[in-house]
Amino acid sequence: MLDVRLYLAQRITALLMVPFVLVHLAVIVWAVQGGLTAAEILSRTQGSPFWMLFYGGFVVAASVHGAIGLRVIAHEWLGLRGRVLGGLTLGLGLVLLGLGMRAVIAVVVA
Amino acid sequence: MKTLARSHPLWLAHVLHRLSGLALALFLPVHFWVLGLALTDPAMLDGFLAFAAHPLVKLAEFGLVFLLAVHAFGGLRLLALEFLPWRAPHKTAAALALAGSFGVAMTFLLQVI
Amino acid sequence: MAAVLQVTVHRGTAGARRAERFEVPSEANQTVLDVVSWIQQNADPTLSYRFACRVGMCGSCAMMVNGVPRWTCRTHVQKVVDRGRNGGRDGGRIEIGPLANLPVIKDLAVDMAPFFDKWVAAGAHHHPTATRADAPSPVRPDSAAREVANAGIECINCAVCYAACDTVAHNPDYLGPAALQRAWTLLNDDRDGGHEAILDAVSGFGGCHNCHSIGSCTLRCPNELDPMTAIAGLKRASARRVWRRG
Amino acid sequence: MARTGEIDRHDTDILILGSGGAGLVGALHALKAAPGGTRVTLAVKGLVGKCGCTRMVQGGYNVALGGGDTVERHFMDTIIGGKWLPDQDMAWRLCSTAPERIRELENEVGCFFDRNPDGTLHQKAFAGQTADRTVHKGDLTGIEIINRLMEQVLARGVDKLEDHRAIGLIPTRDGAALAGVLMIDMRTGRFRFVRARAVLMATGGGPTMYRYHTPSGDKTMDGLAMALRLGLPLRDMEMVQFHPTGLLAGRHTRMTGTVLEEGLRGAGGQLLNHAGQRFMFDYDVKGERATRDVVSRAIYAEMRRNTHPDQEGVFLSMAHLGPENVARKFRGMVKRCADCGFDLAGGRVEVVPTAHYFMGGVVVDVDTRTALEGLYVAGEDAGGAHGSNRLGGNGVANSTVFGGVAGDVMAADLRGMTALRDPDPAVLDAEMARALHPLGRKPGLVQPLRTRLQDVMWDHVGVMRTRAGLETGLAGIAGISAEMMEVGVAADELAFNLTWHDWLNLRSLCDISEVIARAALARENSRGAHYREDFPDDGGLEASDFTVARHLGGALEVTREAVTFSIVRPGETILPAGAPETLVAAP
Ligand SMILES: Cc1cc2nc3c(=O)[nH]c(=O)nc-3n(C[C@H](O)[C@H](O)[C@H](O)COP(=O)(O)OP(=O)(O)OC[C@H]3O[C@@H](n4cnc5c(N)ncnc54)[C@H](O)[C@@H]3O)c2cc1C
Ligand code: HEM
Ligand code: SF4
Ligand code: F3S
Ligand code: FES
Repeated sequence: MLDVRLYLAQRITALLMVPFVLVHLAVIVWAVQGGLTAAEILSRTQGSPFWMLFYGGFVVAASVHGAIGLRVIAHEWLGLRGRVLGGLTLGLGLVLLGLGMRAVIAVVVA
Repeated sequence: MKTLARSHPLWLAHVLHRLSGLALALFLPVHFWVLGLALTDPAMLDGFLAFAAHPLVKLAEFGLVFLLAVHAFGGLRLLALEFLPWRAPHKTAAALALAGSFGVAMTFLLQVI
Repeated sequence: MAAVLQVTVHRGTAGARRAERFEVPSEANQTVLDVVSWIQQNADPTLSYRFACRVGMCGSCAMMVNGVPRWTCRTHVQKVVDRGRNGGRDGGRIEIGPLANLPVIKDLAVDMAPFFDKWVAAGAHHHPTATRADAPSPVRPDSAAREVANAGIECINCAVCYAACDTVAHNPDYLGPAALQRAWTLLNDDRDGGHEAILDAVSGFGGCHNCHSIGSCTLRCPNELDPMTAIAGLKRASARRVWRRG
Repeated sequence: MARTGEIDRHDTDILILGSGGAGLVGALHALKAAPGGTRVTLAVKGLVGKCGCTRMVQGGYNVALGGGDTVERHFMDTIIGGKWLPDQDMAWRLCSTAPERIRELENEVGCFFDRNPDGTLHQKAFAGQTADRTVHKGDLTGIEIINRLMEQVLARGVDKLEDHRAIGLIPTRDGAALAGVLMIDMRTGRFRFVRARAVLMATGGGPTMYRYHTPSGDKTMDGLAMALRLGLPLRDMEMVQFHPTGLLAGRHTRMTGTVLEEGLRGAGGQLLNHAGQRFMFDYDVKGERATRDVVSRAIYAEMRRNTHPDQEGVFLSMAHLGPENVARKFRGMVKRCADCGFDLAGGRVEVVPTAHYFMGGVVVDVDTRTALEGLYVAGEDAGGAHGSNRLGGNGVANSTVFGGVAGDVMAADLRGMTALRDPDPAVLDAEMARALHPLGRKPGLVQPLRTRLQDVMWDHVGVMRTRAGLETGLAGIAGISAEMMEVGVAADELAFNLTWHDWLNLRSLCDISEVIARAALARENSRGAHYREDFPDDGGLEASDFTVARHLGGALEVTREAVTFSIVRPGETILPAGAPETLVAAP
């Protein structure tokens, strides 16, 4: 249930996420050495405009991408369609975006 | 009728991509929620991270990283297929994507342990 | 003792399906269509199926053979028979059902209307730019676009790819590999004047963007065509157009 | 069996039977030429565009497109190929309309035919032609033509009656015009009567009553059998074209009889008899490259001489041309053979002459009109254009040219035929009763009877004929014809009941087989496809006549009518003086 616009949104966000994912993975691999504490995470990220943009962008992209992806699966596997499917896509997108932004604010701003 | 008929490399790659995407999409809210704890209750976050040091949980995390890698490389394969007008042997691309994912995930695992 | 094939046939109408067993004498040079015909002509005169040309040209005899969609008139039994544990000395087993992803009329005969309705919906017919009063337009056979168009032109609309595709199975609006491949062929045909209409037709909610590049279409096409690559071409062309239009 | 009462009805303006080249072009022309709002209905025994023989055309489409070739030359080849029996006005209409039709197919319908490197249409020469004339799409020309036509028809608003088998042409009570067509909706097994102001019959003949035959399985002479019952005159009914090289793979497979293309012999393929020796040069100086009728008869003669118990046909051998070379040049054919377990490129394939095309058909005028108002016939169902022999490449030209003519003419004639007509209820009842006949009887096997008919026709009414043989054949046909009336079909499940349709197929085939044998008996000379061992000479070209068969008061009557040389007489030509005999470079 994708038209060309949803398709493009999904593919473009996928492309955007490539650098995000790679950096994120690298950071994790590097960071987890010797265990992980909240203080460690926060000290690295808090107050940094770079990480703000980085994770903010990541969250937006992942929300759009994930919502569209789940939409496809919901249509093909659960048979949802029409308004319900549209609503679900939007709902999932907003939930992901909301939670994601809250996390970004928690980690970067607060 | 037997369903084995569908199990060819590209079909498997598709199923893997879908399952990993689904798992990621389901995990993501949890991940966000945990990080969001830093806002309300940093102690709980630490508690969670301590809990996360448990080997079983580590294994689960390894799974997630693996999924992300699988999905990302699989996705790159698809993007290449769709946007580069080539006629390369797609099976090979699928296999390479899978190998790449394993590589990344193994590195992660070795680091953690 | 002559070898005997153990044949399971999936029968009945949409609401009431059943499997029946038949024993069919095994012969040299026997196709799956011959097996089905033998049953109808000798064992059960009520068995329904569809065929016409018997040489792989009309695309009306496709069925599921051991779970795989195939043209039956050109599928040699010995190439698909399940020989079982004793190496097929008893003739082997074979399971035949109606083509997947299409409504069953009766037994092995399916209604191909949805397949052709989608062919129409994909804008997959020539949009003339010249008339019978004009000479055929000169087309260099080795031009790049023509080579792409030629790649998919020999489709016999047998719907084997359509039956093989999981996306078709789960997404009833999806136009499917054959119709989309035809649209791609037309898009690469310099003589066609309907490129915008075709791109509109394949860009909607049932269009080419639903394809997950599963590749079963390309794997199963009896004519060795490659709808997967054709669909990728459509995705690029339609995406590029959105870009251009903004 | 209460089904007689349950009959569905449908009204339309133009009804077309069959979706081969004639039916589909007919539908497109009718839609274009008729005033807006005219209902066009397409009824077909299978699925639209997916049955019939036009789809199976391999070699291509004859059309004079210049480069030295002319309509006159195409016409002369057609007349000479048909041994002076063609209706010359029809042959002229065929050759002179073909150029427009091929441009229509290319430019409006969207067919793409093979090009020369410079981008112009590629044309090659079939046997019997004096110019490179045959337009083609690889060796799958029919698929390209029918798929493109089918797309155009599907994309327009025609009413489709798919899986609908026509079983009777129903006249009005006074017999002056056609009221409509009785059909069986094969999917449900119910009758449907369709009234139409104009009906195009394009069911494509199909000589499938021979042991070896090439046409698609849906073609069983239904159209000609219906026309015969209606009392319409049929011409040239003895003229059955055999293709020399049909695949021989045993009786248990439907592959048997299917064509191995002409080009294989053209490229240097050799025919070997049971002793492994080439024999064609014993029969003709052109060897394997001789025309279809000559090669068919030679193979048939070799087969009769053969004493080898396990071998019935002769062998086609390509290996000496280099297996890779053959596999590259004849990719489709080699793959088809390989799919069925034969190695065409490197080994030998057993072949046999196979019934391919039916030159005979309903008598029509150049505008496809028949003797009955409201009924038009085009394509392989119509007689006249080919005479005693059809040139390779003239078949699909014929069906698409005259299908289009029919569409235009019907659209024009509608103005004079404003009302739908009511059927003669007696004929309607009789036709239903005919179809229901087997359902009341004890079920039996139909296929063995079909097999027997095919044996009788092959052995006695086939490639070479004699009076004694034809009489034996007629007795055999009569026996099978009578026996089949005692064979019943279980009536409990009529939906998609192929065995019922096998019975109806056999009925049509028996009826037309008798006509073929009687017409063959009437022609005491040898022309084109018709060869009488007891009358091997051609009977004098000036005195050419053609057979006309019709049902009169329940009996079959065969008469002979003189050919009108309306354009050219034997021994003359319409080519300009000094024109070269052939423009084709020697191979
Ligand atoms: C294998 C093969 C190769 C050939 N190659 C060539 C070639 O290279 N060049 C060439 O010029 N010619 C060739 N021919 C001949 C050519 O195919 C025919 O001359 C031509 O296609 C006939 O067209 P048509 O429209 O009359 O009939 P068809 O295309 O045969 O169509 C007949 C239609 O009528 C339908 N029908 C039949 N009975 C009924 C019924 N009772 N009710 C409703 N519908 C019915 C059929 O299902 C079908 O749709 C070839 C033929 C064969 C068999
Ligand atoms: C580099 C990172 C990523 C890339 C390159 C990528 C690429 C893709 C592509 C190309 C598709 C389309 C697949 C198809 O149509 O078959 C897809 C689908 C999907 N993606 Fe991602 N993705 C990435 C990250 C993510 C993340 C982080 C999530 C989690 C939210 C996610 C969830 C999904 C889901 C649920 C689908 C639908 C799966 C399906 O339709 O089978 N992806 N991805
Ligand atoms: S693409 Fe191949 S499988 Fe699909 S309809 Fe065409 S010929 Fe059949
Ligand atoms: S199998 Fe289906 S998903 Fe696409 S690549 Fe072929 S159409
Ligand atoms: S019967 Fe025509 S493709 Fe098989």
